[in-house]
Amino acid sequence: MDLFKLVEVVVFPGLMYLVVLAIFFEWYKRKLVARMQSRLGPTYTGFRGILQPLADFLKLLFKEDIEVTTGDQKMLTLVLLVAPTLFIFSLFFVPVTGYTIFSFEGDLLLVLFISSIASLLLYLVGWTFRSSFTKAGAARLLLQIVGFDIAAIALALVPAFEAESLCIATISEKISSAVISNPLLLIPHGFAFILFLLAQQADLEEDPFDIPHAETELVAGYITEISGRKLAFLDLFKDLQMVYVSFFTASLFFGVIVKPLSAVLVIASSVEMFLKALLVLFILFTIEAASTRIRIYNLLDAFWKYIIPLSFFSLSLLFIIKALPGVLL
Amino acid sequence: MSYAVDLLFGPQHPALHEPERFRFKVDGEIIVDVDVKIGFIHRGIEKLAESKNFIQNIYLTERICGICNVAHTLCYVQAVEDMAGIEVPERAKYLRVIVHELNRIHSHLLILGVAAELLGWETEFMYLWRDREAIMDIIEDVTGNRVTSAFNTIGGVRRDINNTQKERMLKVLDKVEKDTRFHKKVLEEDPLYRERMVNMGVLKTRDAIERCAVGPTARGSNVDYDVRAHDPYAAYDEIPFNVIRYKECDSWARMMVRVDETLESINIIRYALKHLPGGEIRVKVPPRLPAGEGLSRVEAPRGELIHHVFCKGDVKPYRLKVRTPTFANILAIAPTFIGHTIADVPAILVSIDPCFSCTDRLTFVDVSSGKVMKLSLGEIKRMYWSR
Amino acid sequence: MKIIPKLVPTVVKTVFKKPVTEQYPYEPPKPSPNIRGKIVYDVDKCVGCGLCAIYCPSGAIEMIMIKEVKRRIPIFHLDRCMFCHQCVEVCRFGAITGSREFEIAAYNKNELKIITPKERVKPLKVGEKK
Amino acid sequence: MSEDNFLEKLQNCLKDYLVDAKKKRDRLYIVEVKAEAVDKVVKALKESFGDIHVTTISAVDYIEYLEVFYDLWLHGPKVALVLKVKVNSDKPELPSIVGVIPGALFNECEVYDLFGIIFKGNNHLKKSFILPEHFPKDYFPLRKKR
Repeated sequence: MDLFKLVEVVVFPGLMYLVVLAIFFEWYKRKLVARMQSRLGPTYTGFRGILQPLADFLKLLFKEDIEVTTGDQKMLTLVLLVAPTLFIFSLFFVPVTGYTIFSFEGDLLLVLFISSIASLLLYLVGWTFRSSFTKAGAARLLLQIVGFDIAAIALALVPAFEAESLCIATISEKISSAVISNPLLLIPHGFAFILFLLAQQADLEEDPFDIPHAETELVAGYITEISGRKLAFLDLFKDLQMVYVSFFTASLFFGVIVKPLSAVLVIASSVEMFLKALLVLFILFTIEAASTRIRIYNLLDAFWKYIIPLSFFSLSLLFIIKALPGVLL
Repeated sequence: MSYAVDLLFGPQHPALHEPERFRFKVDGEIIVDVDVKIGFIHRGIEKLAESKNFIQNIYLTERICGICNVAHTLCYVQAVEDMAGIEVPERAKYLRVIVHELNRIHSHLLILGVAAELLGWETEFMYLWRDREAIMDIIEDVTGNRVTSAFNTIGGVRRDINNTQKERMLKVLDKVEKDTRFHKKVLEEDPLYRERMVNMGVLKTRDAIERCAVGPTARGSNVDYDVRAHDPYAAYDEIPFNVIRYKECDSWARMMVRVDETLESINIIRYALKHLPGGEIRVKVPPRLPAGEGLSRVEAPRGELIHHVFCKGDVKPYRLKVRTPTFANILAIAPTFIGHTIADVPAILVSIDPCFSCTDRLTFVDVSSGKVMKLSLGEIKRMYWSR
Repeated sequence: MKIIPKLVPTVVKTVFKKPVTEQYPYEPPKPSPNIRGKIVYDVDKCVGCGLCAIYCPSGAIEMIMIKEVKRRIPIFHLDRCMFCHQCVEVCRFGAITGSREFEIAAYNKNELKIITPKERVKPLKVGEKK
Repeated sequence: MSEDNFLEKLQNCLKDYLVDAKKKRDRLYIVEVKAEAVDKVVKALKESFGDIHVTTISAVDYIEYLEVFYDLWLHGPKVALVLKVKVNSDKPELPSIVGVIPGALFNECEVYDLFGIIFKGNNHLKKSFILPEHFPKDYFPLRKKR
């Protein structure tokens, strides 16, 4: 492995850039939701409170780590160390800066698989404790994963079929031209985009799908017994998940328009991707702010009765549109 | 093999006057039994009132509940006036109505916000409390404090309203009415809010009457009982208003009663300000009152409130009995939990405007034998898989 | 379209509006001119009748005897005061008045006592009209 | 049903149990009845005036005797009624009205907790209903000292 690749993995667009992005997105979320609720949000640390998430992270690192004896602490530590790295790893395949560090045909499936594993790890976090709240939260989380994951995978295949590739980099390159060349594709594309956003909302556990850590019912769900450093890493995990969700959605459904051929163009395309990610997050947070929490049964109903059939419907619609010209000619 | 988890909701909440503990027996997510324990902040106010004089007791009763403090002082001073046969000036009666209704608006908007927050709807909570702030400002302007108003006194009220205040109040009321109409539309039509609230905790009309529910809880169950209309006090016999009732009998209906009552209260205040009579605002009252008994009931924001005063011709009451509305409503609402899920507990509990916090650990109770077991993680897992 | 939450348009609109939060310690507060604040005591008008101490609901007023001038004057314990202004109301001589000041937090309870220095207390002239 | 002749109707309805009945003000009547017949009184009231709302039940300790009062609201004629009974303070016992009005349950429990009045027929009476759990079992805080 040459030195250039190493710098890419560790600094830009790899580890450090992603963590900075995670912290920035956390601030973006707090500030945006605060403004939606006509509050101020963070104001004191740094310019308009931009360093507040970092300050919170550091504060949690220095706090006493209260180890609950009824929990399996070793497993918890392992989970919380592995989980954030999974997202960083899967983000190597996503064109965060317009190009990807690693790429091969079929990496879309790998990324989807890794993100599912990461969600399952959160379930282990709750299940390691013997508290009613963490256990109920973990059980709800598992049900939730069962709900949204299939829909998410089916919907991620829609842009893959449009671009006729299973490589995220290729999809993001070809998706805009593929959709423009056949405007009929816009119907399943837009349809899939909306449904995919809902599935990602459930993945992020934001309202209306914040069921696993519903405060008024389960205190903090599966997070209840975690404190100190572990909580810091769990927060980082959630923030990285936000980065992953936004960039993954943006690159699948919006694509990269500016080709990152030279150094200046890399910056231009990374700004482009960044803005698209912000747009995706804006939509997600609007849904979050505007809705109440639903019950777990409602979630399963919504996903199994409507969203999963609809996602397969959009997939088959795509087949028809794709195949129709060939049949007619 | 059926196991129920004991899930404890409550008991402590330092901010409110009547915290209660709900001990739910939960089978999976379904509630199969409920047990209520109240009195966690029994402060002995009834006993304490016997050792304070009548004036001091105004401020004591005010502190029974911070949210509906005007209702408490109003009820207390009316009971004392009833006992001593004191006739209150007309203007004071109207001023009492105005502040009482302002208090009602503030309380209703507060609980609507809390309900939204309990359902994870922080935005609506922030909006409702933002709009409530305008009412708090008028209360501060009229009475001198945002919350504990200290407005009513035996023989009248302590402060008058001048014209600038009146104009300011009317302007704010217009704004609050606009905001409340917006919130009414949102709460009426929002699909997710309806999904959480409709058909939750159904309290049938017959049950509501038999279990003596009061206030919005009763009126949400279509019971025609509003003290303001049926046993008018202060100036309510001269002010026209509607008794809000809903036929749905569920949590949603109880919350909508509050929204509509807010709008009704705004109209009452407007009418009272328009027809405010002139004259004195209070009469002088001697410190030593004649022996007798006085009873007053008031429609507090949460429901019917009663103060019953006994005196033996002293500067102090011989006995003061207070019955707060939540006391009546807990009994009415408790059986309606059965059959719902844990996720619905906040939605039902908040609809009677109570106070609770939820923290505790679990014990396992076998439903059939009621035996409490302490189990290890492995055993629980084994039990879980064997189901 | 029925499943879209009703608040979506409002939420998006509110982003571009000014927040309503008042940053209290950094911004001056805007209390109403009528608020009940800290009480102000004027020893020259006081006759030491003690009505304020009798009616104070929280026992914040303590009457003490000043032996030099043979009369009682009140001490106000503001840490117990709940700003009901009942004392302002019962004082017939206007010795206690209200103010708008409400920021009276202190590190020590003793800072919150209103104690009149002994030399300021004058003997009461009998029969003097106030 | 209006308020006219309410007092007469009331006297007719309760003639076997009545000790004293008077009108205090509009829509408020104070009625004293025999202690042992409270449940029958409430039943008779319910039969002749319709639904009854129990606002509160409580007591006053007059040293020689305990006076228990029932603040009722009659939904039919829309009047408030204060039902009073005198109970021996050494052996305070009353029939329970929970069988007639289920909503009186908490009120009776509270009176038992604070005054020690036993409501016969109410199975839910227990000490420390509203008082702390370790409160002395034989001390009733709202009774006056002798």
